[in-house]
Amino acid sequence: MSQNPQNLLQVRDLKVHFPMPKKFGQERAVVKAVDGIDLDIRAGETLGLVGESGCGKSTLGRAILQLIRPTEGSVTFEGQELTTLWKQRFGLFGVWSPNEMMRRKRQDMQMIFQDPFSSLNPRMTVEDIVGEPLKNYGILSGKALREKVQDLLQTVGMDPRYIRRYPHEFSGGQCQRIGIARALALNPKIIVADEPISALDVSIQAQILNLLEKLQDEFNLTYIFIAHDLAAVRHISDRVAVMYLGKVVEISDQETIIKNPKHPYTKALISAIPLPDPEQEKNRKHIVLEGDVPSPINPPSGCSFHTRCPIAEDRCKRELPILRNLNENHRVSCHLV
Amino acid sequence: MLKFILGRSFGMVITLFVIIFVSFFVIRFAKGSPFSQEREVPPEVLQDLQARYGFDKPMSTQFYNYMKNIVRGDLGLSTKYPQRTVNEIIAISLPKTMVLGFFALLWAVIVGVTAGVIGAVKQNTKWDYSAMSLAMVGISLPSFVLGPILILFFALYLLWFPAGGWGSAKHLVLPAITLGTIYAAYIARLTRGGMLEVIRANFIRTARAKGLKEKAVIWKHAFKGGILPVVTFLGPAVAHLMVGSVVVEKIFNTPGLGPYFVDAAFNRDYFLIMGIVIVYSAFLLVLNLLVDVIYGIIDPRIRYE
Amino acid sequence: MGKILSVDDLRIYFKMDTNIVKAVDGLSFDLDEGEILGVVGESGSGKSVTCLGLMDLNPQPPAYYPSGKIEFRGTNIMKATKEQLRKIRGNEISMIFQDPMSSLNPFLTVETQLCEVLIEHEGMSSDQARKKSIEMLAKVGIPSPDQRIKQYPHQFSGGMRQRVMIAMALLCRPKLLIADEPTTALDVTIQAQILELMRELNREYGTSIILITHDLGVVAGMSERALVMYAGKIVERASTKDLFEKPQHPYTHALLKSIPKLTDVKGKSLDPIPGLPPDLSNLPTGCSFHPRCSRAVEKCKESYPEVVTLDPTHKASCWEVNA
Amino acid sequence: MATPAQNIDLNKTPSGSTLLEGTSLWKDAWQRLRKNKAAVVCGFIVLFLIIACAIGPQLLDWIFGYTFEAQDLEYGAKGPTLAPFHPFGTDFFGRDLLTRVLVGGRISLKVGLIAASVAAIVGTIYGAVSGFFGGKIDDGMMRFVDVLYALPYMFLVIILVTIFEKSESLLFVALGLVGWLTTARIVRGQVLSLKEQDFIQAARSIGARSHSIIFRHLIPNTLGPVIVYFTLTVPTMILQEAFLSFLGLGIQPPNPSLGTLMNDGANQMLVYWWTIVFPGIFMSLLLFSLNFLGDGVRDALDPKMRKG
Repeated sequence: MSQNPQNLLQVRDLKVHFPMPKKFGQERAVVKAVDGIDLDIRAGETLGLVGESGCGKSTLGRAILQLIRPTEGSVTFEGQELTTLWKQRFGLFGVWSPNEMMRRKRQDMQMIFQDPFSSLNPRMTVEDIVGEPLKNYGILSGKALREKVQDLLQTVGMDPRYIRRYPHEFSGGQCQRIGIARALALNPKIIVADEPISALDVSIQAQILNLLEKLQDEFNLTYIFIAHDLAAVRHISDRVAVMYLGKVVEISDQETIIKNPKHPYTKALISAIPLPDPEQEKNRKHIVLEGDVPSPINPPSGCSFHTRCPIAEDRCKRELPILRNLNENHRVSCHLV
Repeated sequence: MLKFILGRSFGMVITLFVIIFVSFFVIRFAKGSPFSQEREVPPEVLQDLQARYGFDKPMSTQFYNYMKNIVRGDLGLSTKYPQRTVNEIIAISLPKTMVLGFFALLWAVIVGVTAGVIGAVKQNTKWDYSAMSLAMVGISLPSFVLGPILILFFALYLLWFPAGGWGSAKHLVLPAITLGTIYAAYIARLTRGGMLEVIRANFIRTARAKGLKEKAVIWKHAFKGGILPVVTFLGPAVAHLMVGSVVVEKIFNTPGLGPYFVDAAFNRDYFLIMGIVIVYSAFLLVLNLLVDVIYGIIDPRIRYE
Repeated sequence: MGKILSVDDLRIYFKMDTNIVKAVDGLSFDLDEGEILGVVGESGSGKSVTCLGLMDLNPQPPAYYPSGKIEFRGTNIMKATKEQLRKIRGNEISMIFQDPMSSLNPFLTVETQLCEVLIEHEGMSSDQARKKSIEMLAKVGIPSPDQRIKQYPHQFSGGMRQRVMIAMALLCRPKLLIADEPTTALDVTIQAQILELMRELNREYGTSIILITHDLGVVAGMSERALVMYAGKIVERASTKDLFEKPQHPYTHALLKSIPKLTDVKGKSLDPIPGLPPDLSNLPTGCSFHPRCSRAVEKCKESYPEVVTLDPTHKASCWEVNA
Repeated sequence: MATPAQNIDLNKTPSGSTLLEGTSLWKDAWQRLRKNKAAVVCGFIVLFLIIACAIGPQLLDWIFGYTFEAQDLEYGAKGPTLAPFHPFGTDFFGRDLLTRVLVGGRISLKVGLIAASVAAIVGTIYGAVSGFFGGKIDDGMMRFVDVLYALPYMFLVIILVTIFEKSESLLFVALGLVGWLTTARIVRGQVLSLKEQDFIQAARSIGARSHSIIFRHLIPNTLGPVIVYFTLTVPTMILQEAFLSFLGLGIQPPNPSLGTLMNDGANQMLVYWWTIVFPGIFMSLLLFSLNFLGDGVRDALDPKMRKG
C-alpha cells in the first residue's frame, strides 16, 4: 500500500475498539467496531461504503473525521497524519479531545448525518445552524454572513426566506438539505455522508441523491457515501467497498461489484436485494444466508463470515484472510476466490 | 443476582460507615453540649457526667469506642434520659412508628395505584380529571394542614375517631391517613404517568391485536411496566414512613420515634441522634437495595445487563 | 377461490384539535383466499392506518369512521360488537408490525406471550399451549426453541423477534395475516429470510397476506396483485406484472423512475418526484398529487378524477390516463 | 401552524425578500401554555398571592396600623370580623392574622424561590459537567450524589439548623443543599441523551469548541426540563420550610412563617378554629396553584405533546 501522493486521503490499518463496562470476575470485553481497514480515496472520487448493521461503516466514517478517537492505525489527509492530533485533558483519567490543529483541519472535512431532525439543534434558527461553521472560524459575520447563508440555502434548493425558521417547521427532506448547506459552508474538500437518505421517503431520496451529485460537480467534492442500500450506493459511487463485521471484504469499481462480485458475502448481499421487476424476481434464485450477523464483541475466529458462508471450508475457520489484489482495482479478502 | 446483592451490600456498609463518621463529628461541632441546656451544672458534677459518657476522652478514641459498641449493637446511653439507653428508647418507640408508617403506606399504595390506573385507563374523561385533581390537592395539603382538618371534622365533630394518643386501632386511622395522603398523591401521579407511557407502546397494540381481553391487556401487559416509576419512588418513601414523620406524631402525639429526634437535636443528645440517624440510614440503604432488586425482577433487561 | 375480505368506501379520519386529518379517504378493495396483496405507499399515504382499521384497532378518539363497510367472512367489522371483534383478532385475522424491537412485551417471557393467544382463543391448557408454541417456533426457524421460549424478547436479535411475531400471528391458523412493513427495520439478508418464510407459510397454510411496504422490490417479489396508495386513496391497482411494466398513474410511473436500480448504468441521474410528501391535514384541492405531477392540467386542480378501468384488474384514478 | 415551507426549483429566483418568521420552541410552548386555561388561572392566583404578600402588609400598616408584632391584648383572639377589619380574625395576643399570614407568605415564598433557584443552579451545573465529560469523572460525581441521597435528608437539615444559629440564609442553604440532587440527576440524564443526538457531533465537526458546545447546544436544550423541575421544586421547598418552621427549626418568632402560623394554629385550634383554617387555606391555595402551574409548564414544554 504505497503512499501515493495523488491520494487525498489514506487510511492504514485503522482500528476502533470500544471497551465494554467491566463485569465482576470476567476480564473487560471489547467491541471491535472497526478492525483493521485500509482505504485510499482520490480527490473528486465518490467511495461507497455498504454493509449491514453492526459492520462498522458509521464508526469508520466518524473515525476518519476524528469525531471518534481511533484505537490504532493512521488516517492521512493531504499528507497530514490526523490520528496524532488529539490531546488528553484533566490528567490521567481525563477526557480525550481533538486539538486546535485538528479543529483547523476540519474546515476541509465535513459530514452529513442520517437522521435529518436529530442533526439540527432544535433551538437554533436555520440562519444560526448554517452560519455556525463560518462563525466558529471567524470567516464571516453580520450581513455578509446572512447573505452567504441565503446563498447556500439557494444552492441546496431551499427558499432563502426561511432562514428565520426552526428545524421542527421543515420536512425530513428539507432538514437534510439544511444539513448539506451547513456542510458546504466552509467549502470542504471531502464530505462523509453517513446514511444521508435512509431516513427519507423513497421519492425524497432521489432528490437528495441528485442534489449530492450536482454539488459534487459544482464544488468538485470528494464523497465517502455510507449506506446499507447497495442500489443507492452503487448509483452514486465510483468505487464501492463492502464491509462485514469491522472489515472490508471486497472493494472494486461500481460496475464490477454488481456484474462480477467475487466475495460470497457480496454475492449473498446482491442476491438478497429484491429487484423492482416481477419477471426477474420470479425466476431468480435467492442465496439466503443462515443465522444472524454475529456480535462484534467476540467475532468468529479466522474469517468472521465463515459461520454464515455457503462455501466455507476448514481453512476459513483458522486463517484470517487478507485483502489481496485480484487485479488493479478489484480487491477481495477470501481464501477460496 | 446474588453476586449483585453481595456487591451492593458491601457498598452499603461503606456508605453507612461514611454517614456515621460524618454525623458523629458534625454533631460534635454544634454549639453547646449535652449538658449546657438545663440550669447551670456545678463543675464537679459536670466532670463525672463527662466521664460517664466518655466525653472526656479524645475524639478519636470516643469514635473508636462508639464503633466497637455499634458492632455489638449497643447504641450507647442517652444524655437527656440518663437511666435509659438509646437501644431501649428506640426499641419502645420505633415499632409504634413503623405500625403507623405501615398503615400509611397501605393507604397510600391502595388509593394511589387505583387512582393512577383509573386516570390512565380512562384518560381525559371525568374520572381522570377528578382523580388527578384530587391527587393535586393531596400534594398541596401538607400533613400539618390535613391533620388538624381531619381532627376538627372526624374527631371533634363526628366523634368517630380519637383526636390523638395511642391504644386501639381506632387511634391509627387519622394519623395514618394524614401521613399517607401526600404519598398517595405522588403514587397516583407516578402510576398514571407510567401507565400512559406503557399504554402508548407498540407491544400494547400487539396485545390488543392478539384479541386479548382489555382487562388482560391492562393488568397483565401494561401494569408491570407502568408500575416501575412507583417502585423507584417507594424505596426512599417507605424509609421516610417507617422512621416516622416528626410532624404527624407531634399533631396526634403518638409515642413514636419522630419527636425524639427533634428533642435529641435540641438537647444535643449525641448518642440518641446518632442512634436514630443509623436506624434511618440503614432502613434507607436496605430499601434502596430492595427497590433495585424488585426493579430487576420486573424488568428483565436490567437483570441481564 | 372465495373472497375472504371486501372493503367498500372505507374512510378513517382523525379529529385533531385544530383540523381533521383524512388518513384514509374512500378505500375499496377485495382479497381472495390464499392471495398475497401488496400495498405500496410512502409515509402519509394512510397504509398503516388502513391495516389497523381492518381490525378496528385505531384508538377512538381521535380516530372515527365517517363511512365504510369491511366484510370479513360474513361479519361486518364496522358493525361488529367488541366481543365479536376480540374473537376475530389474533384468531382469524392477525397482524405483524414494522418494528420488532418494540412489538414484543419486554417484561414477559416469549412463552407467556405465545401461550396466551392459544389459551384465549382455543381454550388450551398451558401445557398444550406450550407444546404447540414450541412447534410453531421451530416452524418459523428459531434454533433450540424449547430453551429459547423461556427467554425474554431482548435476548433475541431483530430477525429472530420478527420470527417470534410471525409464529405468534400464525398460532391459531388465521385466514388473513396483515403485515405492516414487516422487513423495513431489518437488514437485507435477514429480510430475505423473513420474506422466504412468509412465502412458505402462505403456501403451506393458505393464509392470505396483506403486505404493506414502501419497497417496490418487495412487492415485485412477493405479491401477485398490488395497490398503490397516495394521500389516503388508492391511485392505481393492477397485477404486479402490469404495475411494473405499464404503470398508468403518473405517481406510480414517477415512483418507479425515481428509485435507483441495481441494473441501471452509472451517470444516468435519477428522475425524482419534486415537492413534498402530502400533508393530510390540508390536502390540495382536486387530485392530491397534482402539485408534484408532471402531467397535471387545470382539471386535476378542480376535482378528484374518477376511476378509469384499463382492464378488469388494472384501474387508475387520473384525468390524463386514456382508457 | 405556519404554512409548511415549500421547496423551490433551483433556477426560479424567490419573489420578495421579506423573511418568513418562524415560531421558536419557546414561543410554541408559550402559546400552548396560554391555551391551558386551568394553568393560566392558577398563574394569576399565584401572581395575586405574590402581590398580596409583597404590598399587603404595608397597606394594612398605613390603613389600620396593623403589623405582624403589634399586640392588642385586651382585644385578644376573636373570629373573623369586618368591623375592626380582621378578615382572618386575631390570635391569642390580638395580632391581626391577615397581616401575619401575608408576611409569613412573603417569607415562605422568598425561601421557596431562592432555595429552588439554588437547587436549580447548582444541580444544572453539576449535572451538565458530569454528563458532558462522562467516563470516570461522571461515575465519581454520581457516586457522591448517591451517597448524599442515602443521607437522611430531614435529620441532616435538623442537625444543620441546630448547629448554626437559625437564620433565613441558613435555611436557603440547607433546603437548596439537598434540593439540587434530583436536579443534578435530571440534567445529567438529559445531557447524556443529548450527547447521543447527532447535532452535538455535528457541532464538533464544524469546529465548535467545547465551551460553545456546552453553552450554545447543551444548556439551551436542557433548560426545558430544568424550568419544568424548577416550577415543581418551588412548592416542595415552601412545604419543607413550613415543616421546619412547624417544628420550631425554621423561621424564628416573632417574624411569622406559614409553618409557625400553622403551629400556633394547631395548638389553639380546639378553641380558636380560625387560627388554623385561614393560614391552612392560604398555604394550600398557594401550593395548589404553584403545582398546577408547574404541571401546565411541563405539558407545554414536553416535546411529545407537540406531536399532538
